[in-house]
Formats: sequence, structure tokens, C-alpha cells
Amino acid sequence: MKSVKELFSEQEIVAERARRVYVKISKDKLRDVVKKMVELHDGQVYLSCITGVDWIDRMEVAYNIWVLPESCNYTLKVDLPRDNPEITSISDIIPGALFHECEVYDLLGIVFKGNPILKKPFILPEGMKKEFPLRKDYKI
Amino acid sequence: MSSFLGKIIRWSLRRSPWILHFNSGSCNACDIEILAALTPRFDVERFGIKIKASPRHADILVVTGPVTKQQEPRLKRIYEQMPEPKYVIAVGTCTTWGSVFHGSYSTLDGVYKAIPVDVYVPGCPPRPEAIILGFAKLFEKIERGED
Amino acid sequence: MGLKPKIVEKVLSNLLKRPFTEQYPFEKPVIPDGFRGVMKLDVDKCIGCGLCSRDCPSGAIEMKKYEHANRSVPVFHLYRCTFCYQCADSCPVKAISMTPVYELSTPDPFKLILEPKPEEVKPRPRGVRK
Amino acid sequence: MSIIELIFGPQHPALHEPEMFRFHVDGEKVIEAIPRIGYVHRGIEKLFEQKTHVQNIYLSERICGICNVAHTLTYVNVIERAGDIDVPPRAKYLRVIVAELNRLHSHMLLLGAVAELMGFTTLFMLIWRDREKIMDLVELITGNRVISAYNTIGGVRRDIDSDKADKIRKVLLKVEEEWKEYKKTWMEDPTITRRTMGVGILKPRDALKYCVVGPVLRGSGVKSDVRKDDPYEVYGDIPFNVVTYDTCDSWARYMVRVDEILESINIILYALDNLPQGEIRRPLVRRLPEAEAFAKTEAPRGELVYHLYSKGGFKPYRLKVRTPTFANILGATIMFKGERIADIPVILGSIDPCFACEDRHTIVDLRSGKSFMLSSREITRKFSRGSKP
Repeated sequence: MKSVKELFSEQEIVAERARRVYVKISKDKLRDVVKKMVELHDGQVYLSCITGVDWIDRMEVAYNIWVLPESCNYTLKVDLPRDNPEITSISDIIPGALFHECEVYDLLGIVFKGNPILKKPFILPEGMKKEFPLRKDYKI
Repeated sequence: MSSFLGKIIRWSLRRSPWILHFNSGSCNACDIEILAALTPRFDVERFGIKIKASPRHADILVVTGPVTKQQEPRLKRIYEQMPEPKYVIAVGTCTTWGSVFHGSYSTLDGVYKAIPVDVYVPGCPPRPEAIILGFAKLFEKIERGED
Repeated sequence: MGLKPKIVEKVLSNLLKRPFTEQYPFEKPVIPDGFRGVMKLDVDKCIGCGLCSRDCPSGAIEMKKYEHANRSVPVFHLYRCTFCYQCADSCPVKAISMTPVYELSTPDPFKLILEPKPEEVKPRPRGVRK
Repeated sequence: MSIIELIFGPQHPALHEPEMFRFHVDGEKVIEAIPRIGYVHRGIEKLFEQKTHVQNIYLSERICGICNVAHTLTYVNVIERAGDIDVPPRAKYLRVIVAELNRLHSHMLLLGAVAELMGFTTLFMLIWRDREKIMDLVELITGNRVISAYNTIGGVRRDIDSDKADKIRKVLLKVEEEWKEYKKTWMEDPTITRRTMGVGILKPRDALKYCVVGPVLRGSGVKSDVRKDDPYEVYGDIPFNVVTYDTCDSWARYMVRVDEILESINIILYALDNLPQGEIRRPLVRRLPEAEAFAKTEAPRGELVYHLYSKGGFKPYRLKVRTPTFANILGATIMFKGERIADIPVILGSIDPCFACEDRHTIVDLRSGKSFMLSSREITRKFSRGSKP
């Protein structure tokens, strides 16, 4: 196997543009895929950002991982139920994910199991302990 | 303060006010213009203005930014720590109304909601000259004896 | 010693040169063309479409209705303005232009409102297109 | 000796980057650094969803005033990717010129401030004097010294004529000459080298693991530059080098910036020489189709990421911004471990957080509970006596 792209099946790849690959994978497969991505290129990958989106009927977490040798950005999208959004942390594979996960938890309330510093508030003001401002039902 | 002592204090303030710069959540543009006002080209030290690191040494508080809710208690605390008489200059448009951040869940939209302000310097960011003019306006106010 | 002769040379030569400092309150600086200062509205050109108000990122422009002339004209709240000039860009008739005025420092910013006087706002001629 | 907690902060400007560091120190040595960020959280990502695409250009600009061009550039890039808007070639070149001027001023700002922090005030004054020339150029092109409001969806807002081009060329050649001199100072002067060399080590493997970006990553010897790896605008056509240093310390990270200043000057000069003729902007597109786009650019502080979800219409559905310092802060906590208190400002400076934060630190003695305040310069002075050769 030479390219990260071969890790995914045809159905999983949602869209492809120049140096961008958008992939939709299941929650259970995520850790496995990230681990393989890191191993494949001997650690020459870094996490650009984790985007959380509230789609009202579901939550989406998108991991944007830049693969240096391939010069390509992989967006791994995972769908989560909205009433109990929970996913296993990848911070033990890529420690750089620590803060990104905290941020998503703070703003959207997606729980990353296994993240040692997950807490609220992380970037929000002290008073906002229970609010998730980036959810669509949050009114200013 | 109309006593003789008050006059002396005002005179000395006019001659060499020490400022404290506090960033209450601005985008940094006003901050670098304040810094630029201290460097060779604009050089506010011509007027005896000197930037200090501690609020206990400062006479004038220079605030930038729309005041985030996180910074609000810190801003108030710093203001309380400054010795009397104290003055506040608010630099930048966001200090009056929040400008583009107006209506955000985590800003106060205006320094005046946290502490009293003496002079505003609108601009986004204002030129260093406008900041110097802000100081001049404040000196006028001090000389008139207003608090 | 690690003294860099070049730096020392520079420091010494600066001693002999004219000061770099601008003597601001006594000498006004030269403002380049196109400096984004306070805006100017050409009331006669304005068609009252409200595009400037819609595109303003900080809500600094309000459309004010002048009953006697039966038209709306933008009012600029300078204490909210970020001087980005998107209003001038959006304006279909180029009624907003820039001036190099930047000295706005004031103890009372909420009075900084650019509002055309009622007598400046004349009714627009009907049926005439330029 | 007992472990003392030292609080560092909490003033800090840009979007997510304001921070307070809690250092656990044993004597002189830092054992652990715990950042608390969010002091300047202004809820910008929520505001994005309430404003239109056009208004958002100016909101994104005010995430960080220092690298404002990088922010608008990434923002218009992400919109153009989502809406398939093409940009005239002249506008692309002009965007590069202004973006590189922005990088110049940002790097000079940092290097000057750091020089002052290390007690080299002469260099600080000299660098900031040169920086004013760059600010004048920015003002000449864009109409304001700092916030440029230059990029717009589908092009740029102002053109430059040959007079302005000549002036830029003339000033830049002068600045380049000066910077070659300053580079020697940064490489050789003991005031700088003794304070920065071997301080704040971040090994390449750690750098990748902790996902640091920009000059911090390049200072660790990893050849990664968004301008080269993922060329946007016309960076693919412009020849330039990716600067890397492999000593992995603070000095390497500063030297990357010094060299990048020289590279940036060359990029601008090349772009001016090859500036194509033609229009500078397309008609403004206010409405986007349903789309998703991901754009990144090389801001002065490193990779800047915008991730846009659009459901169609005038407003974005979700716009995620990842600013470079947010990524670098975690790397900084690794650098601090095992270093002296006196080196904290130098190391924190080497990741280039926006610098105004550095002015107020509190030291709390856990044993007595007494707290007192010191500025970074006082800290430097207080703790550097006798602690460094």
C-alpha cells in the first residue's frame, strides 16, 4: 500500500478535488484509519483541525489531516447522533488533537472519550458551563 | 479636586503621565498601533508618556477591544488597582459599540459598560497620530480640572 | 567583545542625521491618496437603495427617512464604523467617497454621526435618469 | 525546594489564542506548563453564521489584526473554492504582494519585540524604524496602515500603478540591504545567540506529533510550507525557497523568520516584475451554492485553516477557523519543560503569539500564597542574574 487513499473504499470517498479528499467513515473505523495513516508515512502527517457541525438531525465531526509526503488533505467525516454525541479520542495517536477536541467539546458538546484534559469551559467565559454556543438551537 | 495639591498633581500628570496598556479582547491591530506610537517614528515619550507594566504605577489606562466576558473582571480589577487620579483612554471602534463583534455572546460591546472612559479614539485601527491626539484631548480635560 | 562595528556605525551616523521622529501635533503628516478616513456622502447622487446599509459589517449605516423630501438617505454612525469602505464598493451610483480625515479622538464619541441636514436633502426629480 | 506555581498571563489578542500559562516550577526549572486559553474569545464563529458572506470578509479580518491579510485571503479562498469563482491573474499577483508585505511587517514586529525582550533595545528601535517603511507601503496600497481590507470575493479592491510599483521596489531594496545586516546580528551577536541557542528544544518528531505549524515546524527542520505544498493564488509560479533550520531551538525559529523576510522581499520583487495586465476583480458574488470547502494558507505565524459548510444562500452554515497559534500553543508547552524561568519569554516569543500578552505576569508563591506582579522584562532581569553564562 502506497497511498492513504487506498485505505478507503469507493463508497466512503464522498468527493475529491485537487489535493483534497473528503471521506465519510463510521465511528468505529476512525481510530483504526488514523493509526494506519500515521504508520503508513512514518509520522509525516499532522492534524490541521477538527470541525464540528450541528446538522440539527445529527452531529458531524470532520478531522482534517494533512499528509506531508502526498501533499493532500484528508477530511474524515464521522456522523454522530445528536442526543448523545460521543466518540473515542484520537489524542493518544496524535497528541496534537488534545486541544482541538477540547474546543469542539466546549463549543458543540461532542464528548471525546479518553481525552485526559476534556473540560468545560475551555475557551468560553467562566460562566458558560452548560451552554454550547455553536449548536443551532443556541440563541444569543 | 480644586485644592492646591490637586493642582500640583494635575500639573505633574500633564508633564509625565505613565500609561498601562490593557488588551480586553481586541484583534491586536490597535495594540500594534499603540506600540508603534512608542517607537522612533511617533515617539510619545516626547510628551513624557511612558508605558508601564504594572497598574499600580500607571495614571492612564489605555484599553483596546470590545471587552470579552472573560476579561471583564480583570479589566475592573486593574482599574481598581490604579492609584487616583486615574484616566481611561479607549482606543479603537470596538471600544464604543463593539463594531463587527456587536451582538456576540461573549463580548460586552463597549468599555464604558465595565469602567468609565474619558477619551475615545475611534478608528479601526486609528493612526498613531490619532492616538497621540487622544492623549492631547485627555490633557485638555485634565487641565480643565474635570475628572 | 561581540560589538558589531556595523551597528555601532549605524548608531553613530543616526546621531548626525535629522530625527526620524515625526513632530505630529506641530507638523501634520502627509496622508497618501486613498487613505480610508471619514466618508463623505453626495446626497444628490444617492438613490436611497440601502445597499450600503445591508453590506455594512458593523451596522454603522442606518437609512433615515426624510419625510419632506420623501426619500431615504444613509446616516453614518462613525463610532461604529470600521472604515472598510464596503459601502462605497456596494454603492451603485458611487455616492460615497473617502476623505483623509482621521483625527476623530473625542471624549464623546456617540455624537460622531454623519447626518445630512434636512435642507441638504432635496426631493429627487421623478422620471429622470442620468 | 517546594514546587511553585507561576502564573503567566492572561492578556492575549487574536481569536482563540489568548492564554494564561500556569507554570509549575522547581527553583529555576519549569516542570510543567498548563495553558488556559479563551480570554479573547469573541464568539466569532457564531457571528459568521449570522452575517452575510460579504460582511464576513471584514469580520474575518478582525480575528487577528496583525495577520489580517492572511485571514481575508483564506476567507476569500474558501468562498471562491465553494462557489467556483475564478479570479483574474492580476488580482492573484496583487494578493500575493499584499500578503507578503503583511508577512514582512508581522515578522519584523516579532523580531523587534523579542530583541527588546532580550535587552537589545538598539536592534528593537532599528527594526521598528524599518517596519514603518513597510507600514507606509501597506498604507499606500490599501489605505490603512494595519487593517488592509484589500481582498474581496473575486479579486482585490484596489490597483497599483507604475509609480506605486516603483516606490515599493525602491523601499524594499533598501530594507533588504538593512536586513542582510540584521541577519548577521541575529546570527552572531552574543546578546541574541546566548539567550536563544539550545533553549526550548522541539524535536522534529515531537513537532509533527503535536501538530505545530509554520515557522515553528520549519525551525524543527521539517520542510513544510503551505505556499509550496498546497499552492494557492500564484505561489506555484513564483520561485522561492522554504527556509528550514535543524537546530530545533528558539534561535532556529527566529532565524526562519529572519530568512523569510529576505525571501518575502524576493517574492514581492518577482511579483512586481511579472505583474500581468488586466482587470482586478470580478462582479461580487453574494450567493453561494450548497457546498463544502477547505482552504489553507501560510499566514505569518503558520498554516491558517478555514473550513466552510454552505447550505446555499447569503450566509454560511458553518465556518470553522483554526488559527496558527492555537496549533502552536500545545507545542510550546513541550518546549518549556526543563527550561529556566528566565527563558519563558524567549520561548513563548519563538512561537510568535501576538505579543501584547507578554506585558503582565503574576508570580504566586504556593507556600505563602502571596502574589506579586512583574512584567516580562522584570522577570527576565530578576531571574537571569547568575543563571546564564
